[in-house]
Amino acid sequence: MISRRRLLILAGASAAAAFAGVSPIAGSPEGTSKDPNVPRWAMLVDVDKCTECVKELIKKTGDPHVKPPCVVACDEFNNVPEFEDKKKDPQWMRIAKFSLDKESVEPEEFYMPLLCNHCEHPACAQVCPTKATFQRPDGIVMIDTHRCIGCRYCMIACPYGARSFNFEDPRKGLRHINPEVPTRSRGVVEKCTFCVQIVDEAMERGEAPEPACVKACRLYSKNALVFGNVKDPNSEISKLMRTGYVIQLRPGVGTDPYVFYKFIKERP
Amino acid sequence: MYSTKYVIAAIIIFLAIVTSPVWYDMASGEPIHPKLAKPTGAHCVENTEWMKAHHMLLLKDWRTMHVREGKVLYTSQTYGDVYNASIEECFKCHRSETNFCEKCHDYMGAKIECFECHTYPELVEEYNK
Amino acid sequence: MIGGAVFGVVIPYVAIAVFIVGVIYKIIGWANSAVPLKIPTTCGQQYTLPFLRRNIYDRFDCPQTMWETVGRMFFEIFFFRSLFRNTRFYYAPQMKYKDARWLWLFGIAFHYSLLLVLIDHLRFFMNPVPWFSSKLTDGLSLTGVFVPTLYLPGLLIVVALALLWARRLFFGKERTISLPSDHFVLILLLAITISGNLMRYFYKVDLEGVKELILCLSTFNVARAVSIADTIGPVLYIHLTLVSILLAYFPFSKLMHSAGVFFSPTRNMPNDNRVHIHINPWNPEVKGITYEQYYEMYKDQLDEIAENGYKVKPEV
Amino acid sequence: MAIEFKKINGDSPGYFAIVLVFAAVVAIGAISYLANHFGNAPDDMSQRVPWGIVNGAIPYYIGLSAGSLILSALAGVFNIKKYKVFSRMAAFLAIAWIVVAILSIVMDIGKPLHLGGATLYFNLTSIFSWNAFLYSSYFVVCAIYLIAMFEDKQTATRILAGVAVFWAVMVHSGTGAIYGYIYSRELYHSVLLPPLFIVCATSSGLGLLMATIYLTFKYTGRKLDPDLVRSLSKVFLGLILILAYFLVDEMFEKGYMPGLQRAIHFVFLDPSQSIFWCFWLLLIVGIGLPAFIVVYPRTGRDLRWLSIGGIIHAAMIYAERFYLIVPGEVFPREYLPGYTMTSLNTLEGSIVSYTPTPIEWAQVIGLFAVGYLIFLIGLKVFAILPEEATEEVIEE
Amino acid sequence: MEEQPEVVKIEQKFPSWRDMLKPVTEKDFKHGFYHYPILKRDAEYLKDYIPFGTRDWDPLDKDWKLPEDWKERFLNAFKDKLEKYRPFKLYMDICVRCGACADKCHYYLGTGDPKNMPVARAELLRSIYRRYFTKSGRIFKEWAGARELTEDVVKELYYYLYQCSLCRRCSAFCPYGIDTAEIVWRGREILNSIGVTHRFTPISIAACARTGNHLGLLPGGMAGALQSAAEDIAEITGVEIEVPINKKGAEVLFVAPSGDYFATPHWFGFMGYIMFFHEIGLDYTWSTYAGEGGNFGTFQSYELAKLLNQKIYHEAERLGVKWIIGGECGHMWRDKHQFMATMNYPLPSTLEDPVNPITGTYFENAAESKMVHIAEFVADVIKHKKVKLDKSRNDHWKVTFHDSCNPARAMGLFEEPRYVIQSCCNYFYEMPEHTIREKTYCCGSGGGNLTEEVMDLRMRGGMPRALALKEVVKKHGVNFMCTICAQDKAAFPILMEYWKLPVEIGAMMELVGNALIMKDEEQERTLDLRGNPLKRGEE
Repeated sequence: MISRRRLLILAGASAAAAFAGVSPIAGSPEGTSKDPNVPRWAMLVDVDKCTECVKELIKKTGDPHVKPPCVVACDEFNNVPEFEDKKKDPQWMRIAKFSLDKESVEPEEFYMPLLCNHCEHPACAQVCPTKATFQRPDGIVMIDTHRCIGCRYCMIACPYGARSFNFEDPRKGLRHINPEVPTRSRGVVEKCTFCVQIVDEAMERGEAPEPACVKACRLYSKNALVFGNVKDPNSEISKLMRTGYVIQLRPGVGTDPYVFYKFIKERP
Repeated sequence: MYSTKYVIAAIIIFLAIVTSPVWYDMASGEPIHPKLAKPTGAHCVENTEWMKAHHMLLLKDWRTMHVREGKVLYTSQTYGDVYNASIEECFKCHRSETNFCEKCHDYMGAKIECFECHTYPELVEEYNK
Repeated sequence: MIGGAVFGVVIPYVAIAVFIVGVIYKIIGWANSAVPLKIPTTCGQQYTLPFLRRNIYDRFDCPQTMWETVGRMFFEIFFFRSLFRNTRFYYAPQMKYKDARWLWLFGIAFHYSLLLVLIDHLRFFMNPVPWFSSKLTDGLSLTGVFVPTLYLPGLLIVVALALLWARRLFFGKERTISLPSDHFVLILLLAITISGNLMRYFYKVDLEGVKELILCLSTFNVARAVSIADTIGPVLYIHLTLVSILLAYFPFSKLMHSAGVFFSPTRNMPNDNRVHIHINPWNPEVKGITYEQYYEMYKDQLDEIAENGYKVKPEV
Repeated sequence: MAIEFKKINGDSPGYFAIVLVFAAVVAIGAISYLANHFGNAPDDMSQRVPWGIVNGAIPYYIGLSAGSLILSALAGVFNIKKYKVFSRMAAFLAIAWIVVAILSIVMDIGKPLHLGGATLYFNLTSIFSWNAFLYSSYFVVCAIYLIAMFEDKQTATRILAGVAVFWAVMVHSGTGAIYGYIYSRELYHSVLLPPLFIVCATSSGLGLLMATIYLTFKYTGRKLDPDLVRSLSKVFLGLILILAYFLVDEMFEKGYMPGLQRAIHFVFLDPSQSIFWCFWLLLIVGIGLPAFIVVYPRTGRDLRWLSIGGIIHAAMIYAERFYLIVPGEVFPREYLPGYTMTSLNTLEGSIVSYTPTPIEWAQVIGLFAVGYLIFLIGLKVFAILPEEATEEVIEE
Repeated sequence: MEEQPEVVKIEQKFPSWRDMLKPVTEKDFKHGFYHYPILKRDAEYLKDYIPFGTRDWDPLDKDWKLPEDWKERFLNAFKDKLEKYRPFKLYMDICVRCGACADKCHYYLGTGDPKNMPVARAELLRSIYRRYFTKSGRIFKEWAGARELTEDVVKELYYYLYQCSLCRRCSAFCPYGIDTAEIVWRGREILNSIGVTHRFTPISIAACARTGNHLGLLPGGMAGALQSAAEDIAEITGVEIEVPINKKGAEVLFVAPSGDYFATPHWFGFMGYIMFFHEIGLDYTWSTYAGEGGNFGTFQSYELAKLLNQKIYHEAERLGVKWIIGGECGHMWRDKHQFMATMNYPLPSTLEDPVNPITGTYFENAAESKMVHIAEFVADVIKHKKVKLDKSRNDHWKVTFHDSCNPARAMGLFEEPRYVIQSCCNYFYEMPEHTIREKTYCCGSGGGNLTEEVMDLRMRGGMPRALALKEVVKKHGVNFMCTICAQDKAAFPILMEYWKLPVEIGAMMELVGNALIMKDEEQERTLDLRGNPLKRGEE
C-alpha cells in the first residue's frame, strides 16, 4: 500500500509550493557560490588558434559559411535544429569574423566563436519574469524550459545575442536526436548550457568536464577552446589565462561574461 | 394542455444524456482496461501502487532537483537504491513510451507534455534510423 | 472488502437509480397537472400593429412564435437572461435603483464551471475519451505551474460557490430566505468540489483504477467492480459518496430547478393568447346570470333605453 | 441635478452591423493568431528581431488604457466637474483596453498556457514581473473605480480616481521601463522612455477618446456640447507638443553621441528604411497635422476634424511604438566595440530587416477590434453613456 | 410647493429562517394592512364559490370560526389545485430562493416586512406543501422548511396573500419565471374553500355578477353616466354626440372598466372614448349587461373570473357585433388577453375577424379572441391619419407614462400607448428606466387592495412609483401622469397627495380627447376636458 508518510511529505511539499508561491527546493541562490569547493565554470577561447582553424576550413571547403567541428558537435549534442530560413534558425554556438573598423589599414581578420557567456551578472536572468532563466551556483546560466513562457525579454536584454527562440517545433529541423538532451518545444527560448549534462555527469564521476565543442576542438587537434574551473588556480584554464591578453566581450555593460578570449599573436 | 409530446421528448433526452456513458462504452467495444507494455526490471523507483498515482509528482521533483539544483541522483525511499533523476531513467525499464505512457494517458484522457521536449526510445529510433 | 463494495459499487448504483427514477417521477408528476392558462410574462413589446417596430430583444422577451419562444428559453437557460435584468433598490440615502448583476455573475460562473467540470469528467466515464472533452480540458488548463495542470473551471467553481454561499451568509435578505436545505446544497457542492480539487492536486488516487471501476459499473461488470473498488484509496470514496448523496438528493430538492425551468409556463409559452387560443382541459362550466334573467331584473330601465332608440342624447 | 447615465437600447440594425463587423475583425485576428502560433502562417520576426508589432501592441493598448483612465480621473482628481460626463465612458474604455493589452501579452508570448508561472514565480529584478503584477492590479483598480462610479459613491470615486491615476502612471512607466532599462541596446536605453510613454499614452488615449466620444454621441443621438470636446482638444494639443519635444530631445541626445552616429543615421536619415518613415511620419503626420487641426480655427471648431486629428494621432502612435521597439533590435549590436563583425552561420552583425506581415497586422487590428467590441457591448449592458453632455455644470 | 413629507420610516428586519416559519397571527396584524372579512350579503350570493363566508368573524378575533373540517378541506383544495395547475405545482418545487425577487416587490420595499418578499410570500404556501405533499418535508419537518397547518397559519396566509397586488414584477426577474401572482391566486382560492376571504373584491364580484358592472350601476345609471359625459363634451366642445347603448347589430362592442363611468380622473378618459368614436364614426355600442371590462374575479379564483368575463362573449353574441374593443384597464387586460378566450372556449360563432372599419387594418394579434385594446385601435387610427390632432392643446401638461402592471407584463403593451400619447402632446418624458416598461412598479393598490382599510399598505406600496415620479418632476417638471389602468387612476391621486407630488393623473384617452380636432367643432376650444383653460404658444 501507499507509504502514507511519503505521500504526505510529497503532497505537503507541493501544497506549500502552491500557497507560498515558490517551490521550496526550487529557489535559486542569488549569484554564484562563494564556496571555494564549488567550481566556477568558464571557457577560454584562443582566438589565434580559432582563426587559424576557420581559415583553414574555409580554404579547404571553399564555403564561407562553413561550420567548424565545434559548432557541428554542439548542434549534434544539444539537438540544435537546422532550418532553411536563417531568420528563424536557432544557433547556440556560431563563428563570427571580426576586423578592425578601419578599411584604410586593411586590418587582419580574425575569427572567434560566440556562445552564451554565462555571465556573472546575467541580464537575461535579471529580466526573466518567471525565473525560468537562472544562474546555478557554478555559474552556468540555465533555462528551465518547463517554466519559460516565451516572452523573449531575455533575447532583448542579452548583450551578446546568445539566445534563440523556437519559432518552429525544433524536431522539424532535426535529422538526428541525442537522447541525452531534450529537444525543446515550440515557443521557448534556448541557448548554450556549457553542455550541462556533460558537466553534471563528469562532476558526479569526479572527472574534469569537457563540453561537446571543447571536445570536438581537441579531437580536431586545435585546442582552441579550453573549459574549466577558474576558481581553481591550478586548472588548465587558469594557467592559460595567465599566458596572454584575455578580454571579455562588452565589458562596459557590466554583465561580467565568463567566456574569455585570448589574443596573442605567436608568429613563427 | 399537457404538452405530452414535449414531456416525453424531454424524458427521453434526459435518459439519453444520463445513460450515454453506458451506450458509449458498450458501442465502442474497447476493453475495460488497456494492455500496457510490461516493464523489465524488478521494481519501479518506488512502490508500484504509489507510482501509479504519484509518478508525475516524482518526476516534477526530479526535474526541480536536476534542473535547478544540479542534483543528479535520487535515492528511492522505498528500496533505498539510487537512480538518475531523469526521465531517461524510466525508459531503462519501460522500453516503450507509446505502449506504456501514451496508452494509459490516452485511456485517461490526460495529456502528456513531457515528450514535447523530452525524447523517448521510439522517437530516438525514428530519428536515428 | 465490504467497504469497497459498499462505497464503490452499492452506493453509486443506488444513487444513480434514485436520481434517474426520481427525476422522471418528478417530471411526470408535473406533467400530470395541466397548464390551464397561457401565462407568459412579457418583458418586451407584443406582436402588434405593423408600424410599431419590435426589436430583436422584444422578440425574445415577448415571443410570438414557437421559434421566438425557443429563443427565449435558450437565452434563459444559457445566459440567465432574467437574472441579467437584476436591479437592486437602495434605501439610503437617495433611494435609487442600481444594477446588481452580481448574482448573475456568480450564478453563471458556477453553472458554466459545473458544466465544464462535468464535461471534463467524461474522461472517467467514456472509453475512449471523446475528443471534445479532452480538447476542452486542454484549452482551459494552465500548464507549467503545477502538476497536474491547473484546471480553471475546477477552481472557479469553488470560488463561485463560496461567493454564492457568502451571499446567503452575509446579506440580510438572503440569510432570511435561506432554509437549511439551501445551505446544505451549497455545502455539499462545496465539499464535492473541494474534495475533487484536493484529489486532483494533493491527495492523489490511482485514476487508472478509478476509471476501470467506473467502466465496470457502467458496463454492469459488478464482480470486477467489487474487486477493483478495494484497491482504490479512500480519498476517492469521500468524493464519490458526496456525489452519490447529491445525486440521490437531487430529485427531492430545489435542484430540480434544472428540469423545472423547462416547464415554467411564464417562460416557455408564446405570448400569442389572442391569436391561438389555449385550451384548458378541465374548463369548468360556470352558471352566471343570463341576459334573460338580467332583463327580468331591470326590465323597466332596459326598456327605457330601447325606447330611446338604443342611444343616449345629451340634454343641453 | 446629477448627470444621468443610461444604457443604449442596442436594437438598431446599425448597432448589430457594427458589432458584427468588429466581431468579424476579431475572428480574423483570432484565426491569424492560431495560424501563426500553431500553423505555418509566416511572421517576419527573427532571432534578431524577436519582438515585432504584436509585442508593440502591449505598450500601445496599455497606453490607450492609461490615457483613457487619466482622462476619466481628471474630473475626480483635479475636480474638473465638466468632464464628469465622460468619466464612466473613459474608465470603461480603460478597462477594455487593459483587457486587450493583457490579451496581446497572451498572444505575443510563446507559451500562453504557462502564463500562470509569471504570477507564481515572481522575479524581483524583472520589470516584466512587476508589470504582470501592475497590469492585473491595474485592471482591478479600474474595475473598482468603475463600480464605485456605478454606485454613485462620491468620496470613494474621488479617492479611487487618485489611486487609479497613480496606478496608471506606474503601469505605463513600468511599460516604458521594459524598453528603457535595456542597457544592452543603445537605442533602447533611455531614461526618457517612462515619461515619454506616459505622455504618448495620454495623448493617444485622449485622441482616440475624442473621436470615440464624438462618434458614440453622434450615433446614439445624444447631445454633445462641442465646447467640451474643444477644451479637451486643447489638453490634447498640449500633450502632443510635449510628446514632440520629448521625441526631438531624445533624437538629439542620441545623435550627439559619436558612438551612435551610424545607428542614428540609420534610424532618422535613411529613407530606405521603414523606421525612417515611421519617425518622420509620426512627427509630421502624427503630431504636426493634429496640432495644426487643433490650432487652425476652422478645423479646430469642427468636431469631425478634431476626431480625425485624434484618430490620426492615435494611429501614428503605433508608428511611435514601432520606432521605439524595432530599430533597437534591427540595428546590430557591437559585441567587440570598434570591430566590424559578420557571423558565418547567423544574421548577426548585419541589419536584419523587419517588415510586419499581414498575419501580424491582422492580430494587432483584431486586438483593436476586441477593445471596441467590449466597448460596444458595454454600452448596451452598463449605464456608461450620459444622457447628454453639456459644458455647464449643474450643481446638485 | 409644500414641504416634502418625511420619508416613511421603513424598518428592515432580517429574522432567521426559523422565525420566518413562525406564523404572524391576529395579534400582530397591523392596522392599515389587513383586510376586513367578506360581507354576509356577498357571501350569500357567491356561496357556490366561497362557502362558509356567511359566518360571523373578524380577522382580529382569536377564533375565526373556521368550519369543523377546515384542515381537511384546505388540504383537499390544495391537492386539487396541485393537480389542476402545473404552474402552481412547479413553482412549489423549483424555487431556489436566490433572492433575485426579494427587493423587486413594491410592498416589500415600502414595508420592509420580510414576509412581503415575493419568495417569502410563496414560502408561506410552500411550507405547507412540503409538510403535506413531499417526503422530505414529512420526515425532516422544520429542517426541510416545512410547517404544520394550523389556524395561525391560515391567519398568516390571509394577512399576506392579500398584501399582494398580483403585479408580477417579481416574475420578470425570476430566473425560472416563478409567477407569484399564480401562487397567490391559488392561495386565495384555497382560502376561499374554507370561507376566508376579504371584503372588497367579493362586493364587486357579486355586484358585477348581478348588474353587469363592479359598481352595481343599474342600466339606467349607466345610461345616465353616458348622457352626462355627452353633456360635458357638448359644454366644452360644442359638439353634441349621440352615444349608442345596447344597440343590436353594431359592428363593435365597446367594454370599459366601470370606474370610467363616474370616477375622476377616469371620467375625462371616458369623455375621450366617446369623442374619439364619434369623430371617426365607428359603428359601436356600449352594453349594460356586459358593461364591465374589469374582472375582480381574477383576484379570487378561476371560476369567479369566468363568471364575470363570460358575459362579454354572451353579450357580443346577443348584440351580433363582429368584434370587441376593450377600454383602459390593467388587470382587465390580463383577463382579456390571457384568460378570457381560454375560459370561454369555444367562442361564439357570430364574431368575425377584427378589422378596423376606418383604416382596414386587420388586428392580427387578436385574430382569435376578437378583442382589441383601445390603445391598439387608437394608435392604428392615428397612424392612418384618420383624425386630426392638435398637440398644442396638451401643452399645459408635461406628461409621463406609467406602464400599468398587467398590460405591461401580461400582454406586452408598451409602444401603443406611447405612440398615442406622443401623437397627442408635445412634452413627454419617461420615468427612470428601472421603473417603466416590463420593470414598471405597481401603483400599490392593485390585486384587490383598492380599499380604504389597507390605506397604509397602499401608500407604502406606491413608494417606488412615487419616488420614480419625483425624479421626473424634479428634472422635467412633469405634472401629468398618464396611465391606462382604472385602478391606477383611482389609487394615484391619493398617492400623489400622500407623497406631496404636484402631479395630475389622467387617462390616455383624455389626452386624445383634448388633442382631437372634431369635424363639427365650431369654435376654438378654450378649455380642456377638465375645464381648465388651455395654455398655448408658451415656451
